[in-house]
Amino acid sequence: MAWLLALLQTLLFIASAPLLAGWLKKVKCRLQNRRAPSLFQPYRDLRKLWRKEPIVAHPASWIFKAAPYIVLSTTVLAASIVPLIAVNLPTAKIADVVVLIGFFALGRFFLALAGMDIGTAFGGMGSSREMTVSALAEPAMLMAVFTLAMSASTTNLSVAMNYVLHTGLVLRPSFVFAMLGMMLVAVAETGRIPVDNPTTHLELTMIHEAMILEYSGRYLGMIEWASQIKLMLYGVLIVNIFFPWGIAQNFSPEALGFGALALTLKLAALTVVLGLSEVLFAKMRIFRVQEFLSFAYLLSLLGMLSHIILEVRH
Amino acid sequence: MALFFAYLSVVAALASGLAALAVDKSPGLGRFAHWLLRRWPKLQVRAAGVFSEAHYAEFHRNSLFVLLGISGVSAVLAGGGALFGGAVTTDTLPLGLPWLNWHIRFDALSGFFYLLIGLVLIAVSLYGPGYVREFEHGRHPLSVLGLFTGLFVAGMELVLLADDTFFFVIAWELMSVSSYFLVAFQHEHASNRRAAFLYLLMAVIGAMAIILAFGVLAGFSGGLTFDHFRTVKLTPVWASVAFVLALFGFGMKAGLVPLHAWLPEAHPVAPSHISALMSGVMLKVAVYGFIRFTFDLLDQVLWQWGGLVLVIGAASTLLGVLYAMMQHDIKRLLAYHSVENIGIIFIGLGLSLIYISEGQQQLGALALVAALLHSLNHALFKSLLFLGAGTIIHQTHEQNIEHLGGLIHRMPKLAVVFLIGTLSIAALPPFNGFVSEWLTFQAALQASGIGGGVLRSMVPTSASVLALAGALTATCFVKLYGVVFLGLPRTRRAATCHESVHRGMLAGPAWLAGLCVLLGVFPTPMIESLNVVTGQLLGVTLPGASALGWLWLTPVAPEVASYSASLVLVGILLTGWVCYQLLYRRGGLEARRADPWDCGFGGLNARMQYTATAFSMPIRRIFEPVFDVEETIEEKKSGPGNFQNTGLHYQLRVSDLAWPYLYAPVARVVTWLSRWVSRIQTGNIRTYIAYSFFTLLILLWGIS
Amino acid sequence: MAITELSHYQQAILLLASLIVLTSFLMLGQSRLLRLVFIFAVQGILLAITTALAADVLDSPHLYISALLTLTLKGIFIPIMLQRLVLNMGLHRDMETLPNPARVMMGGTGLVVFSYYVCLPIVKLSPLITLNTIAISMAVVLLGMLLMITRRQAVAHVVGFMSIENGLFFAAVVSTYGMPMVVELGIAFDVLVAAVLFGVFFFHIRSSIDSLDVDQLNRLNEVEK
Amino acid sequence: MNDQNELDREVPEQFDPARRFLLELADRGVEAQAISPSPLPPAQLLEIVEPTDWGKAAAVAQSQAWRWVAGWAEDGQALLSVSVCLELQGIYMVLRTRIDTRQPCLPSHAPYFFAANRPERHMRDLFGIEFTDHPDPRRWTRHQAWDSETAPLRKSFPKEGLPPGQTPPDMNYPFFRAEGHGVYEIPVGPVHAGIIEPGHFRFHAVGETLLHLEERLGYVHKGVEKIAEGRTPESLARLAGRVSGDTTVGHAFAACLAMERAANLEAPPRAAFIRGILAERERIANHLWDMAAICNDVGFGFAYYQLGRLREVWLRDNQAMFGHRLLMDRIIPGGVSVDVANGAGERMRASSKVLRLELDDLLTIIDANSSLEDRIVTTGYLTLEDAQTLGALGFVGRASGQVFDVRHDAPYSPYDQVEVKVPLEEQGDVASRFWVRYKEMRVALKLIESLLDKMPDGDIAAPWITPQPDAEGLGLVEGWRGEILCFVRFGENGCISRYYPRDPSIVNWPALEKIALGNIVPDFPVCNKSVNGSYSGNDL
Repeated sequence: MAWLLALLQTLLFIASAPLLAGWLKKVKCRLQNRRAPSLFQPYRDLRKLWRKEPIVAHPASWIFKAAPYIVLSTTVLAASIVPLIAVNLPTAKIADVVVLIGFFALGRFFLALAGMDIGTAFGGMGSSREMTVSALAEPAMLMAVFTLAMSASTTNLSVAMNYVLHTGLVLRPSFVFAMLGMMLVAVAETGRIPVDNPTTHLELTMIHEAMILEYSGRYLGMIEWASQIKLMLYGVLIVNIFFPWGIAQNFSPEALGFGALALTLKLAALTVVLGLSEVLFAKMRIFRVQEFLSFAYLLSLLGMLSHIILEVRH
Repeated sequence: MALFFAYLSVVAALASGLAALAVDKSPGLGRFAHWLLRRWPKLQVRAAGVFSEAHYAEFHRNSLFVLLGISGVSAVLAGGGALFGGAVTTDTLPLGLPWLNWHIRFDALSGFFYLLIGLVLIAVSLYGPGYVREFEHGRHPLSVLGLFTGLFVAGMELVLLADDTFFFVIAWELMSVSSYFLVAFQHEHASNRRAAFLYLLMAVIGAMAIILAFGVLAGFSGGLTFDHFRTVKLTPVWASVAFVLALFGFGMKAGLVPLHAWLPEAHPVAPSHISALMSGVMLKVAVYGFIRFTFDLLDQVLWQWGGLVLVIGAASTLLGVLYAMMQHDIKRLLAYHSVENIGIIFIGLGLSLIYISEGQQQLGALALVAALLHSLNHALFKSLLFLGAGTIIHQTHEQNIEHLGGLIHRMPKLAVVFLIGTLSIAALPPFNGFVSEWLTFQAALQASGIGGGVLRSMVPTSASVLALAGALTATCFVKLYGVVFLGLPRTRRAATCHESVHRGMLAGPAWLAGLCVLLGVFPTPMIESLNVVTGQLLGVTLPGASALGWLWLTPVAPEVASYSASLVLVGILLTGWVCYQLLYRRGGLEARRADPWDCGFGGLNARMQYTATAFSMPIRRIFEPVFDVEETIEEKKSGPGNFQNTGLHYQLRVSDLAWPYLYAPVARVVTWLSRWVSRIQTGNIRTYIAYSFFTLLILLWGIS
Repeated sequence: MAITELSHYQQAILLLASLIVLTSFLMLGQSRLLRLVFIFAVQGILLAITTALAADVLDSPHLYISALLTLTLKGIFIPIMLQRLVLNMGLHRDMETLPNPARVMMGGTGLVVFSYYVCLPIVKLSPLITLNTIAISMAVVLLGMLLMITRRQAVAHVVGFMSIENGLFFAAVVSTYGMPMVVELGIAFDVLVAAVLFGVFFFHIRSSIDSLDVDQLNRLNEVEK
Repeated sequence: MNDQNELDREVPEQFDPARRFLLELADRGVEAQAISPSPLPPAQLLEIVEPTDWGKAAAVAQSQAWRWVAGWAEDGQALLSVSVCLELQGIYMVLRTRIDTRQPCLPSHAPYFFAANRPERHMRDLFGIEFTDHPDPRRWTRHQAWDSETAPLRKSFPKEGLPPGQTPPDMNYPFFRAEGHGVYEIPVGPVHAGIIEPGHFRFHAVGETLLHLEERLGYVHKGVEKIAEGRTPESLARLAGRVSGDTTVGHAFAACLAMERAANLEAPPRAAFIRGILAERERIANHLWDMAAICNDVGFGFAYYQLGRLREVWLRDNQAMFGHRLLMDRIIPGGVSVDVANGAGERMRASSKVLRLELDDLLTIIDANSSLEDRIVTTGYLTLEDAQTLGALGFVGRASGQVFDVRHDAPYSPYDQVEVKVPLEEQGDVASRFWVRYKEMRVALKLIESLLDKMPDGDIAAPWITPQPDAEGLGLVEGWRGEILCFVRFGENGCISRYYPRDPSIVNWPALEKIALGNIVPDFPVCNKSVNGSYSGNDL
């Protein structure tokens, strides 16, 4: 039963990810005084891509074809261990949040290899930039996790959320910092402005898009879907760890329904924040990203320090 | 039983060395063969083929590696016996000094490192016959290579067996000196000779520190066997002195920053299977020495030691990977990664020391297990990568990765095997490198158990350094794999090479790759067996490591953290399969091949693909203060206002900061001192007589 | 005392304390003067809120007055004055880029750890619940000094100076039951005077060396180079 | 030299740069003939008698700091004439020489003026004139369409052209090659990801740092010069409006001015004022769009959409008041085709006011946004020296401290009747080019207002007078990108026999090669956008 529920939750997760992308688009367009495409446009795009004939460059090897599958499945697997609308599901035990970071790293590794597989300047450029950015993001992310784990003394997501739920509202400075740090990391890892510009058409400035420049058809569809899931994953991580209220603690239909509703509202609100920041900032120069990410690291580090200084018995 | 196999392994290694001495094409051997054949005429037909001039060389070569293989298999058996049997066996060999025979002790810790040696040795023995054929017709006799390989392996194994200072030092020096000859094997290049000399020099300095460390213990205990040491009580100051000396000595051999300078010089110049042994195994012997000294022989642990080891480990990790990132010589790059991985091991050891000093034996055991497991994992994947690199160099005669490219199309099998090594070293789930790094993280995450706030903030910080290094390693191996195996070939050699014809050259790395996957997917049995080691060293084990069953890894407790690599693998495969079925099998269109996007200009060539230098350039710029960068752009300009460029040459040299800031000053001081000392060498005979005279006077005064 | 055992008010004070450190770090990393002044204002406002909360928790009503004073002076008046100054002198587009902001920031975290280490014995002495914020206030002071060391703009120096003052004030509020009213009023007055004096001082520096770059003051050295 | 100085002091006319040039030529033994009165007002015409002295003339011009404005050739059947326009302190001078058609050989100006480099290659490709000592022998405008013997702009080449069919891609162009450790090339274009014109950029980079950039243009060679032959003045004005789509007013203005000068005709004052208004409106629309595009290239959506909105409102006003969004074909030989009605004047004033207010608000926000500033300040430097060497025009020059504006330095109607301020920035980076555009916009808004204020009544077009055969005219106007030069020669029946428009892009394109150097690869698009050269205007 619990496993079935976990499977259903995963399916819900990956199915609703494009919706979140559509909502983000809508928010951004509204903020820029533009008319937005339908909320369901990402689904249509994905369907279109899946049906198209994929084109593979001549120098590409099997890695190029395998990478989208690996990227998608690691992302799906990551989605399966993150509690979405209910905690205490068995899949959360498969891996903790450190392994979650590992999943992303695995997917990114293959995507970066695929970028280099075609042997063009753009692909290698994208791979180099993506790997650099993620290398700098990783310590900040881990530091945020540490800060969290110091209070909750666990890295298991489900247990951590339970902990926050059960201690009730505590104004922890460390959590505030960890959340801010994680938000910055999320921006960098999901390739949003100001780190990367997902809507640009300029090959020379791209990060993520340059890496996947040669993908088309279903391969591109898979990668797009994976990045939508990843965006949602970070969103869910942030709202469910730091504001877990409303998440279902038992598997009754009412609790689950309420959990879904609460999550929708929380995510919608978070997306508005993201949309605002995307509208208000220009994309950073690529060598500024290090400052951005070291600031994220600093935030997480301050979180850890404030935990040590302010939150524990001396 | 375990000890028997341990001896057998040493004997087989020595035999392999001695067999190498039998000259390749000896007429004497031929006569011996004829004599043999006369006794058993039935074998004549078959044996004639073997002993003919043509086949003898191959037979000779194979026999060396068969003996090494036997040594490896028995090492595995010995290690497994000690590890799973859990018994400590001791012995005394009637060798050595008259009043101090060689003491032998074979416990779980030695057994674990024996296992490590054995696993790598098997791979090397599979790989060797194909690889060394090249040296057969070279100017250096194979017998030298074989002899010192045998001695080297035997030396390492004896170090693990030694239970008294004298024997330990002899075995240690055997290991160092024989490996010096291996490094200097291709001594026609001045750079190789220099690397070998540097290696020898630093090995000697390191050995001196180790001897001094033992000397401190011996001074207090009054004996030279390790059993004496185990019982002695030291003051914290003397214990710290001994500890620092040991850290210096073993750390130098292990290649800790800033004592690592010899490592990236020496490892790349040795033949590749030797590099695999040196990087994969010899560094671990140094780790063994450190663990033996600190955890076994010293009676106490201070938190400052842990802090020191943690900081040095973190520095090695980060600097190792950053320097590795800047290398273009494939073997140098791998050598720098050894520095990084040794750093990770020492982070684990440092954490373990900190926890033990805080009285948290359980967590100390966890960190120690993480360090040990990473030693094993590093031995596996680093040897695999070195052997793979050896094959690449063997087939393409290119060591610079900027001249390679597209090898995945020409060496598809090697590409797969190498990819597994790459994924393992990049610490990606579900491969083995990830497990040990994850365990290290888990150990660090328990920092809230530490009393002091400063120390408590230091542990997560060093763990975040580890995270950074892990991500940078992934970056570096994307670069390595991407530039070497993917894309378009950058030179003709890379375009025309092919898979090695000798199967062993693939089988050796493949064996290691299999182990990497196995240990990555099912880590729990290995960790369970490491409990024996921690049980013997610290007296505690990790009871909850398999609380959820053997498919799950729960180092502390199931609710703190859990990881099931096998389920992860199943999950990835299943999801991938479902996607494949849904998107491709069910009416997905077949992919069409076309030219890559060239912006409409046409004619993309290999010059238009990203280079390794370019790939690592952002990292170089971000971590600029860590490197000694020399970047020159020579421009030729002409025309009105010098507006037009007519020539441009870019040069980049990135080197290790350790040279200008540590080694060069030391070298200057040494030179200055020796100049100063040389002043007393006047060359005048009467002065020398005067020296003798005054020495005599002082001696007489002293005696009276 | 673990944080879960405290009341929400006390938790809020701790939260504000950490946010004040964050503002100090933000100042350290900020290259534009207007931003710097803005963050300084935020710090002043946070300080005022903390003081008000402390007044409530410690039940000492005169702290309300000093909260109000802090708000008007450090949250509003001085920042506005500095902003005007920057705009009037056309410094708002000047960027002072640190050679390596990340390193300075990490040095800053080292200072936080250091002040924690130094303050630990004091904290252990007293049962006052908010006392461990004293390490925070010490960190704010040290970071303010670091800001002054790393910057060349005189305006940044003033901000650094004021933020040192903020740190001291914070320490006074949270570690004792607030200072006597007279002292606080005196300090507030001093700050005001200092701010005005700096304003005058800037114009003088500016008119004599044509810049607010304090390194240019080296030229006033009497020794001929 | 001393003598020369004394001579200068004694004879005040010697300060006239053209005379000084002539004297110096004489000193060097170059036989030159000043044609007086000049057939090419406002420029003076100087014939260099011996083609072999052509290089010496350039040397003299360089030593006297003349600016190389433009060069063009004409096929006069037996003789090819080559003309070069120079400028110093607002004084224009045209040098001309004639060479034998069968042995078209001429010393090059490129060793003295970089600006001559590409125009001479253009002449060589299309006229078959060999420039000796030219430092760069590679083909330029002619890709693979014709063999090197064919000279498409000669009269012998049929006007309807010889369609070359499908030409092979120009893959074997010998690009400059940077050598060294880890250097790689990025080929970008001619097909770009955005909807822009074609052009190929070859980068040599190491990692993210650009070491060298080389442009390969000429993909939109439309044969403007050839298809202009035999046109009537009206149809030439239409063609000129299509040399570069975003400069339709500028080129049409220059062409009409040139034709009117050839015909000795002056447009009525009201027409001149309306032309001025049209030119300024075009300037504002383009600057708005450029600034928006710069913001877009750094991913700053807010400013992109806001500036884009302002531009759209502006263009709709154009449509409402002048009947065309981009103001195409509003300028005709002899005047303009559309009058400014009284209501339109008021509306224009109102919309200018609104634009100014909105811009103030918007630019205050943009100015305060450090994320944008981070991207554009210190990006893409063009030093003053390089700008001078090149003779960079328009906002590119003005952002690097090169102050030259035809409206101010060699004013033509209507700018001789209003005050023109020339804004200047000195940093030379992308931010300077951004802000100098903004300042130019402010100036343009003011100009529109003062032109409206002083607008005289009267006709908006004068009847056309057919000029003499062989009459020639030179039009020099300040387009929104900078100085536009237009040369027109009439043939029989008042038809055009030669038309050469020189878009400012031709001069400014090489600046981009300098600007990009040392920047990181992802900053190139914004550097490119800050220069925003016209491909079409360059390729002709």
